[in-house]
Amino acid sequence: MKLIYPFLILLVSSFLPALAANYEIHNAEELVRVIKIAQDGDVLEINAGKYLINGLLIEKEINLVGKGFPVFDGQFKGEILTIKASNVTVSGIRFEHVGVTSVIDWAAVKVIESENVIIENNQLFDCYFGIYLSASNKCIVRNNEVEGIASNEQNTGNGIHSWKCDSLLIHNNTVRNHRDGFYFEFVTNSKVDSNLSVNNIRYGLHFMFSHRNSYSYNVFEKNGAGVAVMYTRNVDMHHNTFKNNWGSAAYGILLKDITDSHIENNTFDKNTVGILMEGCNRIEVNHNGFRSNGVALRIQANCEENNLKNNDFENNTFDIATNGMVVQNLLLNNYWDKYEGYDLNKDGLGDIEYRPVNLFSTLVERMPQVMMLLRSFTATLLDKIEKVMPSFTPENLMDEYPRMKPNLHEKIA
Amino acid sequence: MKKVLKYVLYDILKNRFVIGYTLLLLLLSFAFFGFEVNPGKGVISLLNINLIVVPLVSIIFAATNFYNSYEFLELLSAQPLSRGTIFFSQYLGVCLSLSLAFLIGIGLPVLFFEGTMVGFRLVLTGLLLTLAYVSMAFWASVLTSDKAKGIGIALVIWFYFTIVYDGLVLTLFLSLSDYPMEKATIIFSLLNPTDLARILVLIKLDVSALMGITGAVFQDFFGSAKGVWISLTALCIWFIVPVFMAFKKFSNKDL
Amino acid sequence: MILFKDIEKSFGKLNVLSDVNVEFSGGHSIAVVGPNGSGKTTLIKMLLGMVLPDKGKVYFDGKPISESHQYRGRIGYMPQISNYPPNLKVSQLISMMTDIRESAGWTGKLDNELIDAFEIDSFSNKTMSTLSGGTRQKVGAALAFRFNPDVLILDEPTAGLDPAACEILKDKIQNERQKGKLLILTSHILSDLDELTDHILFMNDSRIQFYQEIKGLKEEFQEDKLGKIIAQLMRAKSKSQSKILVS
Amino acid sequence: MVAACTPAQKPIEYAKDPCQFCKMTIMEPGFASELVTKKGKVFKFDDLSCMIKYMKIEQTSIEDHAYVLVNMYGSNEFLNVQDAVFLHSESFKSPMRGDVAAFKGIPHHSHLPLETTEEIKPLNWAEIIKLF
Repeated sequence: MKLIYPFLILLVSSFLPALAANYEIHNAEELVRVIKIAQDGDVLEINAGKYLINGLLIEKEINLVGKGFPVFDGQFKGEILTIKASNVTVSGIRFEHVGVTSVIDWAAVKVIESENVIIENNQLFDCYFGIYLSASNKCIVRNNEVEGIASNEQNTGNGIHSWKCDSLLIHNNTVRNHRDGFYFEFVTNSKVDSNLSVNNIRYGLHFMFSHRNSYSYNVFEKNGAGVAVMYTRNVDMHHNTFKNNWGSAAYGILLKDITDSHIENNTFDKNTVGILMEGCNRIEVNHNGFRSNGVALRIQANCEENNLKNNDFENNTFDIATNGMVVQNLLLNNYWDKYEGYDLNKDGLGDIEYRPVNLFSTLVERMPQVMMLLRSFTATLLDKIEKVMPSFTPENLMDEYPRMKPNLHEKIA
Repeated sequence: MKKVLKYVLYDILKNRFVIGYTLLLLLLSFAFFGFEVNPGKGVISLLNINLIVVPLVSIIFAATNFYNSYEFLELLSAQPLSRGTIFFSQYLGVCLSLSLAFLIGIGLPVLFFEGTMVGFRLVLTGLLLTLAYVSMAFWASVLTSDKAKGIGIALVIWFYFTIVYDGLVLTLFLSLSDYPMEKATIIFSLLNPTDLARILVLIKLDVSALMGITGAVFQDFFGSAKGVWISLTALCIWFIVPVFMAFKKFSNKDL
Repeated sequence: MILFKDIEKSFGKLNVLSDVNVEFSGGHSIAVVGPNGSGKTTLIKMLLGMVLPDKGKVYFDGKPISESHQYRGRIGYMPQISNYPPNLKVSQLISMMTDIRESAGWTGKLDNELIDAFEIDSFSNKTMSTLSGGTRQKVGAALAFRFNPDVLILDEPTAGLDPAACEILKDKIQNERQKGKLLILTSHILSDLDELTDHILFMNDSRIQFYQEIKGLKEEFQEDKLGKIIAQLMRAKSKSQSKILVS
Repeated sequence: MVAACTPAQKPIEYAKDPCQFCKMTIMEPGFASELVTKKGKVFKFDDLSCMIKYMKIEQTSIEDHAYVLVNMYGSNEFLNVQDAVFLHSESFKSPMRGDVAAFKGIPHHSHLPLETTEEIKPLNWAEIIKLF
C-alpha cells in the first residue's frame, strides 16, 4: 500500500495540472467549503479581505495563493493553518493573532509530516509561533516576513521553527520580535541563507542536534543573546553578519559541543562576545572579521584542534579570552590591531609572535567582577609585567606569524 | 570674594607651570588624535592622561601653590576679609585655572575630533577629577605647615587612588571569589574618584565588554540614567567633602 | 582701643602666650620688645586674627575680634617680609588692596604720600617677582598707610630699606603718631624705637613682663637710652631664670 | 558587606540571566533552578539537568549549599529539591531537554502535557540525580 502512494503522487502531478481547477475565494466559509471539495493540484485564489480562521486543516495537495494579502485572523483561538499533506503551497497571505498556550505550540502555519511544502511571500504578525515545520522534509520557506509582539516576553514562540526535518531551504525571510528568530532541532542537510533576524528576545538563530546544515549570508542583529549553536556536527556558517548582540549572556555565536565545522567569512561587530567556544573540536574559523567586540573570541579550555587563520581582530576590548593554561588550538596569519611588532623583511608578516591573551582577561575569567578595573593603571601595569615574563597566560596560545595588515580590505565604517 | 579671586587668577594664569600644562595637554591631544587612524583609540589614550596625568598635576600643583602663596594668604588675612573669602578665592583660583588649562588642552581637541557622548563624558569627568584632586591637595596642605610633608601627602593620595587602591580591590576580588561581589563592584567604584571617572567613560566606550562580564548589577547601575547621576554626584562629593574639610581646618588654623 | 583679655595660647606643647592681659589706647605708640621666641609675633598675629587664642578674647573697640573681620579695615599692617603673588603687577596689587578695603566698606581719602615719596608709580608695571626685597618693603609700607587706618602695626618696618627710604618712613610714622593713631612696632633697631615710641611692652617667656611709659622706665633705670635699659633687662632675665631663650 | 554575604535566594530574571552551565539565557520559568552557596553566591540554571551536571562537575552536593532550588512546573515559584516530586517525560520539552518537571506533590494527570496513555513514575531527588 505504502509503495503505491508515491506512484499516485507522480501520476497526479504529471497528469492533473491540466485538469487542476482554479477557485476564487472571497470569505472564510467559502474557503472551508472549497477545501472540502478541492482535489489535489487545485489552486485556491484567495482575494483580499479578512478571514476569521482557526484550526483549518489541509490534507490535500492544494495551493493557497493570496491576492493582495488577504488576512487570516486566528483571533488568538488556536492555530490558523495546519498542513498534513505534501506539495502544498501557501503564498501571499497575511496571518495574524495566533494564541498562546503552554502545552501546544500553536503556529500560524504548521506543517506536519509532509514533503515539498512551499511557504512563501507571506506576512505573519503577532503569532505565537510563526512557521512551524514538524517532521517534514524538502520544504521551502522563503521571502516571508515574520513579526512577533515583543512585549509579552515569555509568551512569544519562535519565528521559524523546525523539528526533525531534512533538506529544508529557508531563504530570504525576516523575523523580528520572537523568542528565537530561527529554531532548528534535529534538522539535517538544510540550507538557511540570506535571512534577516532582528530584535528577537533570545536567539536570532538557535539550533541543536542539527547536523550537516549550512547558514550563509544571514544577518543576526540586536538579538537578546545572539546566536546559539549546540550539539551539532558539520555545520557550515559563512558570510553571515553578527552584530550588536549585547548583554551578560549575549554572544555573536555561542558554540557548544560543535565539531568538524566551518565558520568562515563572517563579520562579528560590537557583540559582548563575538564567539564563545565551549567543547568545540576541529572547527575552521577563517577569514572572519571581529570588530569592536567586548571579547572577540572566548575559547574555553575544553576546545581542541581548532584552527583560526586569516581573521581580522580590530578594536576589540579583548581579542581572545580563555579559562585554561594549555590550549591546543592553532592561530596563524591573523591580523591583530594590538600587535606592536615590526616586519623588517617586508613579507607582510610580523617578525615576532603575538600573544592575544593578556593577564587581565585571564583574571576576569577567574573572577568576573575584576572587569571593574578595565583599563585602570594597575591593570595595564599587570599586563605589561606579564608580557615581559609570562606566567599566568597560556604560553603556547600565540600567532607566530601575525599579519601586518587586515585580511579583509573593508575598513571600519 | 570676586575681587580677590580676580587677582588670584591674574597671578595663576600667568604661572609658567599652568601654561606648560596647557601646552602639554594640547600636544598630547593632537598627538593621540593625529597618529591614530581610529579616534576611539585616541580617546583611550586620552583617558589615560585623564586618569593619571590630570590628577597628578592637579594635586601637586595645588599643594605647591598653596605653600607658595602662604605669605600672601597671611597678608590677606590681615585685611578685612573673612577666612572663607581668603580660602575660597585661592581654591577657586586654582580650580578655575587648572580647569581652563584642561578645557583648552583636552576639551577643545576632543570637541574637534570626538564630539560624541564618549568625548563629552571624558571632558566632564576630567574636569571633576581636576576639582577632586585640587580639593584633596588643599586638605593635605592645610593639615600640615611643612611644605615637603604636605606635597608628600598629596603624592601619596595620588599614588593611592591611581595604583594602590585598584591593587587592593583586585586582591580582594581574587581572594573572595567564592563570595557574591556584584554589589561590591559598585561600592568600590564609588570609593575612588579615579575609578569612577574611568568607569563613567568606559561604560560608553567598552560597553560591549562591560555589559558582558561584570554582572547584571554593575551594568544595570552604570548603564542607567540613575546610576550615572549617582556617580556624578559621588564625583562631586569627592571634591566637595575634601574642600569643606580643608576649609573647616583652615578657618581654625593659625597662619 | 585694643584689649587682650586672659589670653592663653600654645602650639602643641609649646606655650607661647600665657595670662596676657593688656590694653592699648589710641594715641599711644607702643614698642613690643622681647627676646626671640618670647611671643611678640604671636601677639601681633593674634591681634590681626591670624592666630586664634586657646583661651580668652581680643577686643577691638569693645567688640571681640572673633565675631567679625571688619575691624581689620581700620588696621594698616606692614609685615616683616612682604611676599606677594609673583605674577601680579605692583599696580594690580595696589588696586586689589583698594578693592578689598572698599568692598569692606572703607571710604575716605587715599593717603598716597608714601607712594609718591617712594616713586612707586615708576615701577608699577613690574611684576612682584622682579622687585628687590627693599622695593617690596616700600610697597608694603605704602599699602599699610594708604587707607588712613586708625591702627598701624609695623613689623620691623625699617629692615631692608635704604637709609633715604628709612628716613621717609620714619617721618611718616611720626606724622601719623601726631594724628593720634595707635602704633604698634617691633624693631631690632632700638634707636628707632626710642625715636618712634612712647610705650614699651616687654615680653619674656610667653608672658608680658611689663607695659609702661618709656618716660617712667627711663627714670626708674636712671638711663637715657632705651637700648641700654632693654639690654639690661634681658640680661637680668636670662640669668634669673636660667632658661635659654633662643628661637 | 555582612548582609551581602548572608546566603539568600535570588529571583531569576527571565530573558536576561544566563544559565551557569550551558550559558543560554533562561527563558522558561517552569524549568529553571538555582544554587545558593553557603557563602552567598548564586548560580542560576535554565534546566534541572544543567544544575545536576554542574554539581557533578564541581563535585558538590546538597550539603555544600545553603539552598538547592527548582522552579515548580509551569510557575516561577521555587521549591527545595528535597521537598519536590519529579516527573521525567519527553513531553515536557524542557530547554536543554532534561525533560524533568518538579512538583510539590504528585500532580493530576490532566494538568500535564502528556500523551494520554503515558504513565510515568514519580521520582525523588536521589533518583533524579542519576538521570544525568
